[in-house]
Amino acid sequence: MGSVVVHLRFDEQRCKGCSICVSVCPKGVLALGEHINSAGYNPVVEAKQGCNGCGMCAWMCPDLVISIYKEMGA
Amino acid sequence: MGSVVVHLRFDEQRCKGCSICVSVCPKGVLALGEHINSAGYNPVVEAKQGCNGCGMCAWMCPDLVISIYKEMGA
Amino acid sequence: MRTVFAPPASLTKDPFHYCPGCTHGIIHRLVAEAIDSLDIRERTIGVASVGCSVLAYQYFNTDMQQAAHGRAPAVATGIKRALPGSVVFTYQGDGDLASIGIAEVIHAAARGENITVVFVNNACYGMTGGQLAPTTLIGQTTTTSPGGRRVENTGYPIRMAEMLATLDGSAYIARVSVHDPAHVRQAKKSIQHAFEVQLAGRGFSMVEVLSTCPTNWGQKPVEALTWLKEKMLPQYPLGLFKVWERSEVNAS
Amino acid sequence: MRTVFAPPASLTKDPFHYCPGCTHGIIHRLVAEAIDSLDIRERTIGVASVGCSVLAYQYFNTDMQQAAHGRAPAVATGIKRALPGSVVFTYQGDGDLASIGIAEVIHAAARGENITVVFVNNACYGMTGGQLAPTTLIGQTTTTSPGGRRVENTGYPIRMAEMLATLDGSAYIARVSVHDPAHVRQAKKSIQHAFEVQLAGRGFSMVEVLSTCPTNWGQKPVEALTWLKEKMLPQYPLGLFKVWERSEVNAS
Amino acid sequence: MKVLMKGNEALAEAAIRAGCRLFFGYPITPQNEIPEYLARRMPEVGGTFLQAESEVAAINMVYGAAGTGQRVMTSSSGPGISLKQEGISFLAGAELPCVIVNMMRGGPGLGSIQASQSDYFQATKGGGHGDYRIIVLAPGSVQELADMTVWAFELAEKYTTPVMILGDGTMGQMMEPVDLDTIPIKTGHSEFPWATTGCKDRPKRIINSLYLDATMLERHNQKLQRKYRLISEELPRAEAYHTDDAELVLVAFGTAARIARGAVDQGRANGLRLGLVRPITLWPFPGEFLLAATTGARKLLVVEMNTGQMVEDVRLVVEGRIPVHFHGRCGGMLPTVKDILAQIEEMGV
Amino acid sequence: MKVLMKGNEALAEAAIRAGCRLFFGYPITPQNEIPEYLARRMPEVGGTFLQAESEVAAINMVYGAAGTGQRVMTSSSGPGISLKQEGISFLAGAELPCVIVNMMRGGPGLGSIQASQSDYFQATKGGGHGDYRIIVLAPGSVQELADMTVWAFELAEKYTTPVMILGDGTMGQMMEPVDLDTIPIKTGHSEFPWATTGCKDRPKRIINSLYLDATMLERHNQKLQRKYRLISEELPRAEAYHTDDAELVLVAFGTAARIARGAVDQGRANGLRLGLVRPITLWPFPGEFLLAATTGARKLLVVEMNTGQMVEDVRLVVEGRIPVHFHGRCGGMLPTVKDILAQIEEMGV
Amino acid sequence: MLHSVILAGFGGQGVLLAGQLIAYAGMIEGKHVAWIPSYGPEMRGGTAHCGVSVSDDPIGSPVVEEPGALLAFNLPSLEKFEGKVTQGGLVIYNASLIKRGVYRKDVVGYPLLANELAVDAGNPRGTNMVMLGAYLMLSGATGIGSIRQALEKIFASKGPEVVEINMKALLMGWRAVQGVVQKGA
Amino acid sequence: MLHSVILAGFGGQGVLLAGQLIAYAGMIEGKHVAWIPSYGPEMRGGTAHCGVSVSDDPIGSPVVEEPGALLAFNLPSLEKFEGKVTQGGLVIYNASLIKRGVYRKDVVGYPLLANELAVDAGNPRGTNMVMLGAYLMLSGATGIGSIRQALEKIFASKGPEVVEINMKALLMGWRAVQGVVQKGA
Ligand SMILES: Cc1ncc(C[n+]2csc(CCOP(=O)(O)OP(=O)(O)O)c2C)c(N)n1
Ligand SMILES: Cc1ncc(C[n+]2csc(CCOP(=O)(O)OP(=O)(O)O)c2C)c(N)n1
Ligand code: SF4
Ligand code: SF4
Ligand code: SF4
Ligand code: SF4
Ligand code: SF4
Ligand code: SF4
Ligand SMILES: [Mg+2]
Ligand SMILES: [Mg+2]
Repeated sequence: MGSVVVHLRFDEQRCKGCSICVSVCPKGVLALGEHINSAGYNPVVEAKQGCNGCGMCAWMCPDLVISIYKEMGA
Repeated sequence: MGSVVVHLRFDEQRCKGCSICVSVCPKGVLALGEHINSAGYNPVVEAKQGCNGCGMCAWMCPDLVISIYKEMGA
Repeated sequence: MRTVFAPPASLTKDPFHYCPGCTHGIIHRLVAEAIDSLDIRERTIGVASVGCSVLAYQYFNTDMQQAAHGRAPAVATGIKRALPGSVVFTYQGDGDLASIGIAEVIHAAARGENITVVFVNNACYGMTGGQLAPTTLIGQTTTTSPGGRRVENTGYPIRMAEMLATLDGSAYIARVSVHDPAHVRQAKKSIQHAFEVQLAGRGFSMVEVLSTCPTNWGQKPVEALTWLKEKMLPQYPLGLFKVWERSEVNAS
Repeated sequence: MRTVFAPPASLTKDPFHYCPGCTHGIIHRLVAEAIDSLDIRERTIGVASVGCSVLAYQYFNTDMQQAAHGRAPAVATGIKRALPGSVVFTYQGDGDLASIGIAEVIHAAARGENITVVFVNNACYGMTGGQLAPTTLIGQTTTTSPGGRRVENTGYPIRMAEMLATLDGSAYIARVSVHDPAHVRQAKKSIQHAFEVQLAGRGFSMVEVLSTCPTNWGQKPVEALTWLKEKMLPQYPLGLFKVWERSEVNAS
Repeated sequence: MKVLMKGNEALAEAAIRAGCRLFFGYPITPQNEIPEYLARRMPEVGGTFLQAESEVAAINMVYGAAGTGQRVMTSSSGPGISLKQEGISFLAGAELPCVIVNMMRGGPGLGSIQASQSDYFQATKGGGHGDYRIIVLAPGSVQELADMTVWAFELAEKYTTPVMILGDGTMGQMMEPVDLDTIPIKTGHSEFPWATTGCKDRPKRIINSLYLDATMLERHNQKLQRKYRLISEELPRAEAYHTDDAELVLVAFGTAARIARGAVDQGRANGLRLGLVRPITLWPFPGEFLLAATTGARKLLVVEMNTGQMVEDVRLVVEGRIPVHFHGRCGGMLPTVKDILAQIEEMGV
Repeated sequence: MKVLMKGNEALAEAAIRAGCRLFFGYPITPQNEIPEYLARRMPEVGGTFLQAESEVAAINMVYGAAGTGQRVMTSSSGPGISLKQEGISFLAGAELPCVIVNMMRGGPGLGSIQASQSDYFQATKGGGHGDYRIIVLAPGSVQELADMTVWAFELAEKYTTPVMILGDGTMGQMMEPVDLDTIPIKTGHSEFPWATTGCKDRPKRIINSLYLDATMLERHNQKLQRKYRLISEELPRAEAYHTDDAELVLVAFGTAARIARGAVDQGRANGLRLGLVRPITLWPFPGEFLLAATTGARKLLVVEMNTGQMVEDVRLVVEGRIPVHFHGRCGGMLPTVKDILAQIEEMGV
Repeated sequence: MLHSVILAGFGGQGVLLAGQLIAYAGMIEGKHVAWIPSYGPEMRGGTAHCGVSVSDDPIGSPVVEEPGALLAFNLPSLEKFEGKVTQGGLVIYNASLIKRGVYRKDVVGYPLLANELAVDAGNPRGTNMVMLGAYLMLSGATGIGSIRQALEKIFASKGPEVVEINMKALLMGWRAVQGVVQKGA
Repeated sequence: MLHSVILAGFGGQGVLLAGQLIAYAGMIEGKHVAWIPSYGPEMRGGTAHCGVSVSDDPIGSPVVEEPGALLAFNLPSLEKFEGKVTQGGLVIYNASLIKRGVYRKDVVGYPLLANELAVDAGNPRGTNMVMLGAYLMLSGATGIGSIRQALEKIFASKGPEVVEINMKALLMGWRAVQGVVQKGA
């Protein structure tokens, strides 16, 4: 018990690259990707490690792009 | 100088016999007449002496029936 | 001979069509007296609304427009914007102003539209036969609330003066009554003051006048005055809800 | 694996058509989450209004009606009177609710209509290209106030929450914002509470949600959040303007 | 059992018998007896009478309630019906059934409160925006007003469309014997596959008139037009009176038709071969019926309480084959048998 | 000097040149460029632009302002125009001049925001209550839209009546070269003996549409009808294109007429003897013009962006003497030259 | 046989009710009937009138253009409707309020001191019943028994005294013209 | 001679402005012109397009049904309008975003790396001008000089630099297809 793994999942085609999640993430985990999704936007990506699962990004995302799951580590 | 004569004038055809003036006169001067005016109402009359010119009747008359004039007596 | 009391010049000679004892007549006179006092008859344009007072356009001896039901404040806005130098007032019943026309009066107030609204609250729709108004009291019987107004079906009376006073654009909001001579005198002052606010360019002014409808209340005229006093005043407290201070104007 | 965050069941899978960063999306989610929490999806009927959120009928996974501009509270009234056991909410913008539809929302509140109104105030008409709304701030530039909103022409912003709170029929009136995670959380609570008030049969509940319109404000989404916080909050203070106490219900 | 009733009240009671349990209205003369009657009756039958803040609100309450699949009605006159036009267009667009009563009065503007038929165009050609039609029924007596109210609800549901009962002040105010017992009492509501009632155990439903994509809206319009064509085939109804041997056929609806019938009677008493066609459905207009009933006629005389509106529909039907004359009173004045006969004499039958 | 301008903007600027200093409106696509343009321009010329709280308020502000004798305008589309119907009836009843713009979009209900001509009936037959008519003008190009705006104000004052400019989304959104310099600049207002401006040195005046006495209202209606007859005699206007030798004449207005003209050109290039009549005044409908221009025609084809509304007026004119066909698109879809020619081929000219 | 009558007077004089009673009674007798009122905004001092048709055959126009009889409760009503009465028709007028006679020579006028008769009947507000009684006597439009039945229906909730007091006034009117007719005869 | 063209792309790619420039330039050259946009609710992610007609004769239908040319700024636009182009017409498409060629055999397709060319021109937002330049080169609908005049009119308030930077992008597009044409020739 003890360690917790946080999984972020992005519904990338919904992302509009608005950067709100990027701006609220306390860990600086998120960034906009270089590629373009089918709607013509640069979607969000997990640019670095360190997500603590605080959920702020998902709370603020207007487009329901982000889902967060926690896995209890061994 | 000294005595004051109050003249009440009734625009009788406008009167609808609502009795409001009668009810507010502090001197009990007014009453509804027996006859019927052209609109089919019993119009107000000056039933007794004693008008002090307070104006309450005119203030409350909804139909602008009553005008009041004061004459300064000798 | 000194005139203690005579009809104001801002009324025509036409006899009113109102029911016996209906206080619409008193309120007409007060408005006309205010116009006389301020000597603005020749630049005043009044707006009659739809209700028992629809024929107000015949009675006020000023230029008049007759507006669609509830829309008098919009019509007044059109007039005032076209002729900013004119004095514009509306004369509206509670069905007209508080029901169908509530949007127009609120927005005129919010805009600070420089007009004066005379709002005659008689707790029912007089002209159409005494139906429920938004201002009808709880328990009051009307032709569309035959068992008395019930909260569960139609909610609560609206206090327009209080509501409009919350708006930044309203400059003068008062509620007065005409159920006895003293209150009539107070009402006159208030109406005149409302016009003064307009003349000073301060924005929206409204005087809510509690009024009787003997016919639809099913009461004798004198009884109706008492009913107004006893039943309406508790629900509709008199007073100033928004006051324009002269000093403010001087300061600005 | 525990789900920390996933889309609510009361939203369909359709992607929103809103502009990037438009907080309509957040508010949709909060409403859906409240419906999920209270497990009322299957008896909820939502009313979409006319504004950018006109397609809300596609997004909420409940029965939906699309109402004419401003009339959502009247439509909701029709639904609720027909189906008193249902849960009925409207989702309206500030043009829709505070301008053309102000009569309908005020009267729904005055009647104590047992519905919930979600009122999205973004200080402009989003859908039609950013015109002035009654909620537009003084000085704010819009397509119909190109030099900034001027008091002399259009008066003052209307604070709907404060105004509706003056009505006896309103049971719960709050103003919240979604400009940062803490406020989003607060907004969620408030919206859920509004539905609870309806479920308790207490009458009219409304949550005014301050929202952004990056497109028409001409700002980046993140800038818009800041503008909301800095400019809108002073004009539209957050808080509870009418609070329904549970104890009251128990008492009655 | 026959009772003596005002048209407005008979209509209101018939609505109750037809299962209407929701009424949203706003006072206006000359239809106030409808809301006033229902304000008394609805609570007795567990229904809702609600006086809306305006006609605009009322028609939108109708929209909401109609969307749940329940029977709902509103009534008004002149200015109030104008205010409802946006809502009527929405109801037609969203294909919702409901009954709208217009007890016509004189216009334009505030006009007067006396009976008139001046809203024929508004009712039949669509006073609201967009390509839509509503069914318009014109009652000819208090009994028919009652029966027609029931029929209106049935048609509204059958064709999922608003139905307007186009009466007038006289029709609403007049008293005649009426037997309401013949109207079966409907209780409960029909189930509709489109009604928004909460999505328990089924997919969500949407009541809507928006089609942002023009191709979709065109398709929707075409669907509406197919429905309107169907109605135009199935529904037209009219009544013929002494048309068999008539040389001159009067065409009139509602109160004007009553008066015209009086003129036919009196004219026939004077030896004139007069007949009458009374359209009962104004939209769809009973064109074929009119054609059939006037094959032998040499002249038509349309009688209306307006300045000549239905006359256009009559002319569209006869297409110049028979001269179409017009006799009209307006502003609240009623035609008289005498004047009609005088005009007929002048025309020379 | 010619400039490239959107129809909506050209209209707005023309109104300014015509001396209109009062505009009351409410946003709705596809006419938003009108209020937005005037929000900028009115302050520059000392005029008033006011966004009303609703279309209902806007039309009633127009009423108030028109009553002072000043030039005033409002604009809207579909649902907004429906909401204005009560007000329009009041304006007509009180005989007030004003200009109302409807840039039509698809309906019914919320419909779509794409161009359509689905409000022809509403505009020409009276969407409001009561027996009234308003003058309805249909622009065919951006230049004409500008010129027509000036004309609309003149007609409104000449006949003391509301005038509607019935454009559509395409007409309002399209850009064409337009010369506004040809429009003389009007400043100040005309004096009218009915305007309520304050009763200094004259008897009071009243703006009103109420006539409680039916005989008075009938008299008022008769006065209105006399005016409408006068307008019907003096005003009808239409444009004929290649009708002289045309075997088949298209009849279309506004944007549909532009497309129809394209069809005439292309059809003629293919050897078809096509012509076009474009009604410029929709009410009064230019019936005599149409008759005169179609004496040689064997068939008529009415082209509309609706499900067939003007077709009724055309049929009323030709009274069955020439077969009247219809080609329509709706819901925001535009007819195409190709489809029109295909239908013509099918009809066989 | 068609009986058509116009009843006209001040608002408040009960003309609409009196007309309804005729229609109701006619209906009770199995005849075709129609009643049609004037209606106005709810403001006093106005005049009110109604037209009633009672007929053995279906009624065409419910609008009473040329009444067989006029019941004029006040002067404006007489002035307004006298000219419309059919040749040889009846004009019953309330002589308590109307100080002139009937101008037309081709109709039969019956002055009735209706106010006084109502007072005599112990029912000062029963002027309408007095006038109605006179009309029924002179026209035979309906029987008195069916009027009583109609009164019982309409005043069901108000109790039998109300019916009696109205019947009393009605009979007062009936008898008053009975006298005149007999004298005249 | 009639030039008709449809310009189509994402909202924000400047297709409407590019179309207006053609119309404006045509007007400056004394031709008959019409510009007609698609318009939609103010919501992003939508597509925008406009049709332009430039002609020596008065323009009948301003609606461009069968354009002589298509400027497709993205894939949805190409898909939507490719089929409408008249036989033998031009299809200029933004190959930076569109990864396929033109399907039709009876039109001439010109891929243009418009985004890259705009960046090269120092005006990354000038994709529309690049496409426009290519179109003018290939069609000769209007001269480049009148486009400059049009730009000067439209950007009068923004100053001459804005005109220059746009002209630069335009010329970039012009030259790009000039090369292709010459190569192809
Ligand atoms: C649009 C419209 N709806 C309804 C009416 C009918 N109407 C006339 S007066 C009135 C009510 C008036 O009541 P209120 O404003 O309270 O005035 P009051 O008669 O009591 O003085 C109504 C509903 C109308 N003329 N127009
Ligand atoms: C009767 C009517 N008037 C105008 C419109 C046009 N219209 C559509 S949305 C809108 C404004 C919406 O603004 P708001 O309610 O603030 O919503 P937002 O788009 O800002 O979320 C308007 C005026 C309409 N559809 N119907
Ligand atoms: S859950 Fe928190 S830490 Fe993780 S990405 Fe989102 S905001 Fe950053
Ligand atoms: S994930 Fe959501 S918040 Fe983040 S950029 Fe994409 S749309 Fe914006
Ligand atoms: S003036 Fe005063 S005292 Fe005289 S009658 Fe009137 S109320 Fe009475
Ligand atoms: S004078 Fe005036 S207050 Fe007195 S009874 Fe007559 S109308 Fe009423
Ligand atoms: S009905 Fe009432 S408000 Fe109207 S005049 Fe009569 S008493 Fe006054
Ligand atoms: S226009 Fe404004 S409110 Fe509408 S979707 Fe875009 S950002 Fe949101
Ligand atoms: Mg009232
Ligand atoms: Mg908004």
